[in-house]
Amino acid sequence: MKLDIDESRCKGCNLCTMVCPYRIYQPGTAPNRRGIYVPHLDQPERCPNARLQQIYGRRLCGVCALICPDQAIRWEKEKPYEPHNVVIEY
Amino acid sequence: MKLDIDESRCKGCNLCTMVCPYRIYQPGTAPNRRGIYVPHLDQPERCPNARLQQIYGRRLCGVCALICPDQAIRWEKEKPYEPHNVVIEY
Amino acid sequence: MQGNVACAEGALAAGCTFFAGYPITPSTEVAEHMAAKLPKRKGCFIQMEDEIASMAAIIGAAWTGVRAMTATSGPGFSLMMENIGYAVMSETPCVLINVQRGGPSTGQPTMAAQGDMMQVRFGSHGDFSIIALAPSTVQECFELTAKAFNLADQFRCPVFLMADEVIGHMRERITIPDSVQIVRPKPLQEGMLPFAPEDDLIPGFAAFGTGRKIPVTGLTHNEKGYPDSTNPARHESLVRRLVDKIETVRHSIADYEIVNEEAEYVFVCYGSPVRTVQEVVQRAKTPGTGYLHLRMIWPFPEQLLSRFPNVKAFIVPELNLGMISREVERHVCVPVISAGKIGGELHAPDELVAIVEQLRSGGCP
Amino acid sequence: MQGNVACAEGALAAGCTFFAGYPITPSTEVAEHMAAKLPKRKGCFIQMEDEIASMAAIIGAAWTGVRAMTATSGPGFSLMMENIGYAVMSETPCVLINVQRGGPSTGQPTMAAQGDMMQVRFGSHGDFSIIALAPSTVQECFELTAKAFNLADQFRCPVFLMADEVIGHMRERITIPDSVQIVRPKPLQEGMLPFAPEDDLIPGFAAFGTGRKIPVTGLTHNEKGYPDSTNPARHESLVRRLVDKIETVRHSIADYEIVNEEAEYVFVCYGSPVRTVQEVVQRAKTPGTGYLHLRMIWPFPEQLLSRFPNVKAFIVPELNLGMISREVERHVCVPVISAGKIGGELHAPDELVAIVEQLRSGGCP
Amino acid sequence: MRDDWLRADRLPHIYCAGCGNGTIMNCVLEAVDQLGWNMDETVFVSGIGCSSRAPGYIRTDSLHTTHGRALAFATGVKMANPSLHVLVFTGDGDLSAIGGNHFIHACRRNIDLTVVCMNNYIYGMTGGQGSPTTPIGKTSTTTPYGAAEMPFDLAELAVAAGANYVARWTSYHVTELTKAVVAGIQTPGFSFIEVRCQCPTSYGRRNKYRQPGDFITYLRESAVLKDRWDRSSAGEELPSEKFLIGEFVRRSRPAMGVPDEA
Amino acid sequence: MRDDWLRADRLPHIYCAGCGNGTIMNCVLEAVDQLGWNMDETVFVSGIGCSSRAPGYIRTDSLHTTHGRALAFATGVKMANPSLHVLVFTGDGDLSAIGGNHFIHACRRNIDLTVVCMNNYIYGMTGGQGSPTTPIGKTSTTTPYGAAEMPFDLAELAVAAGANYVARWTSYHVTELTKAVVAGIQTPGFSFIEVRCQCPTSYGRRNKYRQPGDFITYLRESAVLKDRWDRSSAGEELPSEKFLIGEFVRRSRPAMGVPDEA
Amino acid sequence: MRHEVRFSGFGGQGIILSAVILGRAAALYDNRYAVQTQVYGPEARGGASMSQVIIDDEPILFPKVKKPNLFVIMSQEGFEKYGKTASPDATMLIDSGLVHDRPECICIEIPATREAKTQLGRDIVANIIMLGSLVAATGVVSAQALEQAILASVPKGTEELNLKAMRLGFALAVPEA
Amino acid sequence: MRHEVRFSGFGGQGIILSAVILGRAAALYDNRYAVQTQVYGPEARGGASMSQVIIDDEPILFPKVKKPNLFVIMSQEGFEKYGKTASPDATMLIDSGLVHDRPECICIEIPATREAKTQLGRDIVANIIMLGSLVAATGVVSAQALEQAILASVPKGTEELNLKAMRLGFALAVPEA
Ligand SMILES: Cc1ncc(C[n+]2csc(CCOP(=O)(O)OP(=O)(O)O)c2C)c(N)n1
Ligand SMILES: Cc1ncc(C[n+]2csc(CCOP(=O)(O)OP(=O)(O)O)c2C)c(N)n1
Ligand code: SF4
Ligand code: SF4
Ligand code: SF4
Ligand code: SF4
Ligand code: SF4
Ligand code: SF4
Ligand SMILES: [Mg+2]
Ligand SMILES: [Mg+2]
Repeated sequence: MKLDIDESRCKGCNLCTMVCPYRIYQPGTAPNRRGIYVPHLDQPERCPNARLQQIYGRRLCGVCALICPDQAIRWEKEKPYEPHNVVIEY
Repeated sequence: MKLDIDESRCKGCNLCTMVCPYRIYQPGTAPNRRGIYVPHLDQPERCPNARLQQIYGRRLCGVCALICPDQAIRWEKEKPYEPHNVVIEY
Repeated sequence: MQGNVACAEGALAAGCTFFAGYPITPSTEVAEHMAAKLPKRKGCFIQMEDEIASMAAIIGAAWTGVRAMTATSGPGFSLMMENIGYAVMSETPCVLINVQRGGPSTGQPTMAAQGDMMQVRFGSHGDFSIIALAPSTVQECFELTAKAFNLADQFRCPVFLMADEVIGHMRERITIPDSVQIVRPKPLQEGMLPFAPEDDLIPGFAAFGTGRKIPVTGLTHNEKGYPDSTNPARHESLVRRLVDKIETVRHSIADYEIVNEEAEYVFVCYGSPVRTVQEVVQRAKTPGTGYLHLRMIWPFPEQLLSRFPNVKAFIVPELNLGMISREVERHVCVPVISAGKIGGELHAPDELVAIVEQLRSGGCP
Repeated sequence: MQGNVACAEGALAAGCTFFAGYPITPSTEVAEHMAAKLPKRKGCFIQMEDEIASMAAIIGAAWTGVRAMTATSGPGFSLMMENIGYAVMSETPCVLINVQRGGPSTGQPTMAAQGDMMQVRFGSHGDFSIIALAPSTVQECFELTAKAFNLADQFRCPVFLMADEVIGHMRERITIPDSVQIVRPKPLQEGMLPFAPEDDLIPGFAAFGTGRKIPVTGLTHNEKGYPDSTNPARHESLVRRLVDKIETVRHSIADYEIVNEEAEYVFVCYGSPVRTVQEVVQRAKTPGTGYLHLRMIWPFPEQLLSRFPNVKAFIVPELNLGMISREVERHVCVPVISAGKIGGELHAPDELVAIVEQLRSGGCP
Repeated sequence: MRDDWLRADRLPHIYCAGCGNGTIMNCVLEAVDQLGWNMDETVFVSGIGCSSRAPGYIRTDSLHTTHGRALAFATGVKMANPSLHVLVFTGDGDLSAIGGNHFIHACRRNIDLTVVCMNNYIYGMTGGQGSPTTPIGKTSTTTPYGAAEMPFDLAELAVAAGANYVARWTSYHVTELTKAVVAGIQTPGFSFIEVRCQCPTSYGRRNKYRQPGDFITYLRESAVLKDRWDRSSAGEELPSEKFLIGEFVRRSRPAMGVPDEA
Repeated sequence: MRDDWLRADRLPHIYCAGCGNGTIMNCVLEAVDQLGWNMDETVFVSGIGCSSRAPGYIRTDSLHTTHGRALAFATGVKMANPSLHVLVFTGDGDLSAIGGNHFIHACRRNIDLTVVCMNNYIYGMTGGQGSPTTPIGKTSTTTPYGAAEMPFDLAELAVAAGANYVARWTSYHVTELTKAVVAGIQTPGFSFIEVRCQCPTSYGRRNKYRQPGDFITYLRESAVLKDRWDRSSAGEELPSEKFLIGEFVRRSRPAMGVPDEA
Repeated sequence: MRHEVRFSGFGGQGIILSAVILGRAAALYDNRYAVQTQVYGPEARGGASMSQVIIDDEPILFPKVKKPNLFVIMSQEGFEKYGKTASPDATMLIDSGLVHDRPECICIEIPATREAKTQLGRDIVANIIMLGSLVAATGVVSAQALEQAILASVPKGTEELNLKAMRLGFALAVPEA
Repeated sequence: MRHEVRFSGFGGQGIILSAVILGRAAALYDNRYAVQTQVYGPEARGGASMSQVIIDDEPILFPKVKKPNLFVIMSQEGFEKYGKTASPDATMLIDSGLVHDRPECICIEIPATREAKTQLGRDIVANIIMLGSLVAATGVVSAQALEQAILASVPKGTEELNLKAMRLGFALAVPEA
């Protein structure tokens, strides 16, 4: 699964940047066409949800998506599914 | 002071008959012109209020007047004031 | 049977299964009768915390597809004004009974009046139209209440039965038919948007829970039901449609009785004063008189006024200071005599005869 | 200065020291300005739990002898209807500002309308009269609000400033005078009963706390103020007086501007559409046109309509589907063109010119 | 003395024989009289209902308003002129059905009013419909099969909404009630005194207390002193047919409309 | 999955950047989704306010009603058809200012509804006027010198009025909130979940929380777990700038509109 | 023939029920027309209550009583408020134990409340006694219709008591019949 | 000479304040007539906000903008909603960093937000820069009037910052002056 911010919905509030335990969301630095500073993703593969959602059959963590007031955060299916090798920093 | 029921106000509810510790009020037995069974007074001089109100300078007991929903109970001044000799039954 | 009870029976006969109300003299018996009857029919009677909530509850109930009603009188009616506007805007079918008493304010809670006849038409903010009926007999209490439900469903708007204390508390014998005609709203066709009108300017209806996922709002909205409240054209077309769906058919849905089209002095009347007019025109046969008895007052069917070719004056006896007489004035150029009477008593027949006589002798009452 | 702020300033200039309100677009700035200013003047600003309570609070305050006001818009106005009737019945002087927005229901909260013009007159139950003013400039927001207080005190009735979103949110330069004229209610004479009218049909006023022990009620009452609600004659004389004290002086208190009495096509207008009419008649000098600009709409001064001897048609441009045009229709026998427009935009000058041209060429718009 | 406070020209009042409202009026007038209040600085306010007719019999300025709105009107009076004493008479329907919102907001704002609610479990004036305080199972014209909705505990509600003084008594407890009114008046901020009382006509008739005396007996027997219960109950729930009487709260949260000298 | 419940054709919604309302919508949809509800049997009801716009973005039948009246409309829906799931979104103004009476009555009747109140301490939609929950001292356009009235404790009020389930969380506590909504839904009768949340535009701007993140930090830091406080506080009063979060009550008083199978 | 009947007394005497029963008797069992109206509300409480019935052979249009020709008066206050002005050709039945004054019109004195108490042990049925007397004295409806209407209107279980009261009323009105 | 000026951008940019300041400058300090109006409400939030001023030498009767001749556009959405349809003879100032498209009319590009951030450290005053540029480029009001209106409208303590922004606006509009 691939973590994704829907740029057409995101309003740049940066709440996602506050809550992700992996600090995957980083405040945006340049405005998009709509004038919004959309956060950018730092190694989104680290998100357990991206890695394990399909294996467990349910959403894990998901705090960013729950708190995102603009329903802009989602996980897209990637086919065929391939586990990523990522360095996890605790 | 003389205890008195104002017949033009009394509606015959008999609450006074329930509360007087001296049982001064007795349920009426005959309707008056307005069809009301006004209680009659049994030795109203026994009421401490009638006896002592002027001496103490304030109302005593007074439960009947407070509970009378029709503001029908009052004490009228009797002049000249003369203490009554009454038999008090406890 | 009492007029108020007949209203309740009319509602029950029409299949009303939801009543929300708040007691108020002189309408309370409607609620009390529903409270006794609905539980036995698996209907819901609920006494709400006030009239605002009562009106809200029947709108909510109506969206589940049931027939819903409330009943009130002046002060409660005033409180319902905001939510009446919501029923109009959301096109919710529902029935309100107003047993009119003397106003303004608390006024005369136990006396008859017809003082809310303009309020029912104009009492909520903004532009809109509604349908209002008025019974003049206990029998009509039954029949017009049942009819109100059909009109509400057909036109998807609040329909009002504007009774008065005289009719509401009067007891007369009535005949209850085995069944009454029932016209439910036309269904929302597959593929149609929930607020897209058909040819008759009215959208089809689908109840909540039937899978149509209808977003209902009091904001100016598009045909999907989505808010679109800063678009002038949208607002204009929506509100004009809400008005036109009722006003364009006002002559075909008119419910009235005309007696003596040849009359020179024509009473225009509704509700309990009709009975006095009938006494004057039919029983006393006061010469030269006739009448137009309106059972449906709003929308106002002004063409009926032209059915009296010889009319010299219209006389409008109402239990108010002149309300429907204003509407008559708009449409005719002969004198309109507003014979308003307030205080709670009906016009005596003599009073109306006196007006006719004064008119005939050239005076101006 | 913004129109809404000018209303608040007008009230402050008139000595208003009590404001109770509930926020609603597009009137909120009136409350916000009062909230900022009143505490500094030892006045009381209170935000109530709703509009019903706001109306109640200003009536309560008015009986202590202060000048009290509230401000709202359509939905809130609908909620005030019951207590407006109480103010009428209890003869309480108070001022209400309604910054009108598009209705019915939630409708168009941010767009202008004049859709509450019938509601203000007929929206509460029962028979009554009120006074309603409408500003067409920010300057008039100030002046008419101040005037409203004088009228309220003089006639002891609720007085309404019927603004609209355009005027309320528009910013224009205004001139604030050093002081405004203040007319307080005439006092209740010693020995007079609190609801006994004087020659002008209006009783004198005494505030609570001044020893007159006045029992105020919304029930039909006698001159002492005691309830007497089953007495038809009492009700009739009371309610007729409440109506007559305003209606009988409607021509003498009329506030209006007439331009070009010789006109054939006469606009009857009030509120923000006045500006378009002025543009058409005065600036563009459209031939044959004139206008009657009403600053006071209710009571309706129908005699002014006869000031146009050559009139061929009245044109009533309003931000509604035709409200005051109905009143005009009652009183004249020439055509009345209701040029209602809804959706939130003002009539463009061209639209009105087009109507005149069509009329002149014999068409019927 | 109390008689001065009455409009004798309006008596007898419209209350039915044995109606508790008259009793409660007496206690309130007794209390203001004990406090030595001036009639000319006192205003009684009410809504609509039998109970709400009380101010009309009192010889002061009074405002008999619209149904449920007494507290909103009273707020206007008091906030515009805090030096006036403002008391409110209301009924269970007036206060807690249609007027519930003004009730909780007046408690929250802690407006310096004294409010006496004549809770007769019913809409008396309109002939006996169920109210938000009708106990479960009791009959009224709109609950012909017995009330099914939970009733409000008005005193608890007033406490939760923020009032500074809350007490409950009955029309039987005339001396305690009088004292509670005095205490309420003396507490700055909102004072709420609920009085359970008899309506023999509209409630008693349908619920076996047709005689005022029977109703009074019921009230006396169902009332449990709060202090005593709190001490002895060890947290049990009160049996549902009983209710607590006494003082529920007396505190000094920030209040509004308190006159300067107070 | 939750995305199915959204009307994608209406997104992005009108909420300001960082508005807490969107977060709360997510949690509620997550809860109903976890419960496996059918969209076609679910109705969302609301009043007027920013918060009350939420149902319009959800792909079910919905009723966006008049200001303050959501619970009265919802009562009609639920009582007429108890088999529908009925949820209500409301704001502090909608619920507790103009709608306070419907609130306490719906609690009292214990109508089987789940009500989520987005309490942002302000009237957001109309641009930032004080509400009945604005804390003392805070500024708004109608309290330019700081709010002087005591605020409501909505959760306490719901308990006193009779609701069967009452909880409070914040828009920061997304998982706890989601669980509370599930618990509320599963409790027959009236369930009330107050959610303190950020309105950066109308409240934050005037009270030093212009950034959504700052506001969220404030909420997190002011919230005190009720359970923990009850255990450790020994009856002290909570400092006025703090508030309790957690479950306030879960009980089974008689309820109305509970579907037969439940 | 149009009859206009006015009942008055105090609350609790069953004044309204009397009128309802009479109207019902006429409309349902005598197959004539009847309209019943009444005075409502708190002002009517405590004080005098009043109720009226019009009975006619043709449909009743104007539904209000113009000039009652029959009166049933059961309290002094009722008499003062609603009976005093009776026109001289009217007939008035009064509860002679409760009404002290007497009218100028034809007056039939029935000690209904006293008899109800002494003979039937329940003063609550005094109104039915008065109804019985009214019908016996004036024939405004048929006796059978009255009986049926009473049976249809009184609470279950009290039928016998009420019929006894009715018959007592018949007897009191026509003492020697 | 009648000017109709339209401002648009997103919420928080001070679009309405800009219009208020301009109207104030004209009405109070240039002694002409001005009427300012705006689009309100939640629909205007998040999305594009818009405000307009009419400035005229004679009293303004019809108060709504018919065809703006001057535009100040500060966001792409504002451009799309309120700028796109500008008539060819109009003049439009755009915040060149925030608006991606360009109109068909006369267009003056001012990098107001960028300059506000870089030169003054506060992007909040971008609107004042735009106002300065507008006045410098079009003379719709006098520079003195603008200055006075700004001083009368901005929060205490920010006067200097705002005047700097205004002057920066002057300079950006007439780069080599
Ligand atoms: C808006 C409105 N709705 C309804 C009524 C009718 N009404 C008058 S009094 C009353 C109930 C009063 O109950 P309560 O306050 O308990 O007073 P009580 O008569 O029992 O003392 C009602 C419903 C009204 N007058 N106004
Ligand atoms: C009867 C009525 N009064 C006032 C309004 C104006 N109004 C709309 S929303 C609102 C306040 C909403 O506050 P809240 O419920 O807290 O919602 P928020 O916008 O803060 O989410 C008000 C007063 C209205 N629409 N209707
Ligand atoms: S699901 Fe959790 S770990 Fe994954 S991105 Fe969101 S917050 Fe971070
Ligand atoms: S929380 Fe959502 S809207 Fe806010 S910045 Fe992150 S993705 Fe964008
Ligand atoms: S309490 Fe009063 S009204 Fe009742 S019987 Fe006694 S005196 Fe009469
Ligand atoms: S004052 Fe007390 S003792 Fe005296 S009569 Fe009354 S109740 Fe009896
Ligand atoms: S109906 Fe009840 S509350 Fe009203 S006066 Fe009679 S006894 Fe008292
Ligand atoms: S104003 Fe406040 S509550 Fe409304 S959308 Fe914006 S942030 Fe949210
Ligand atoms: Mg009661
Ligand atoms: Mg809010």
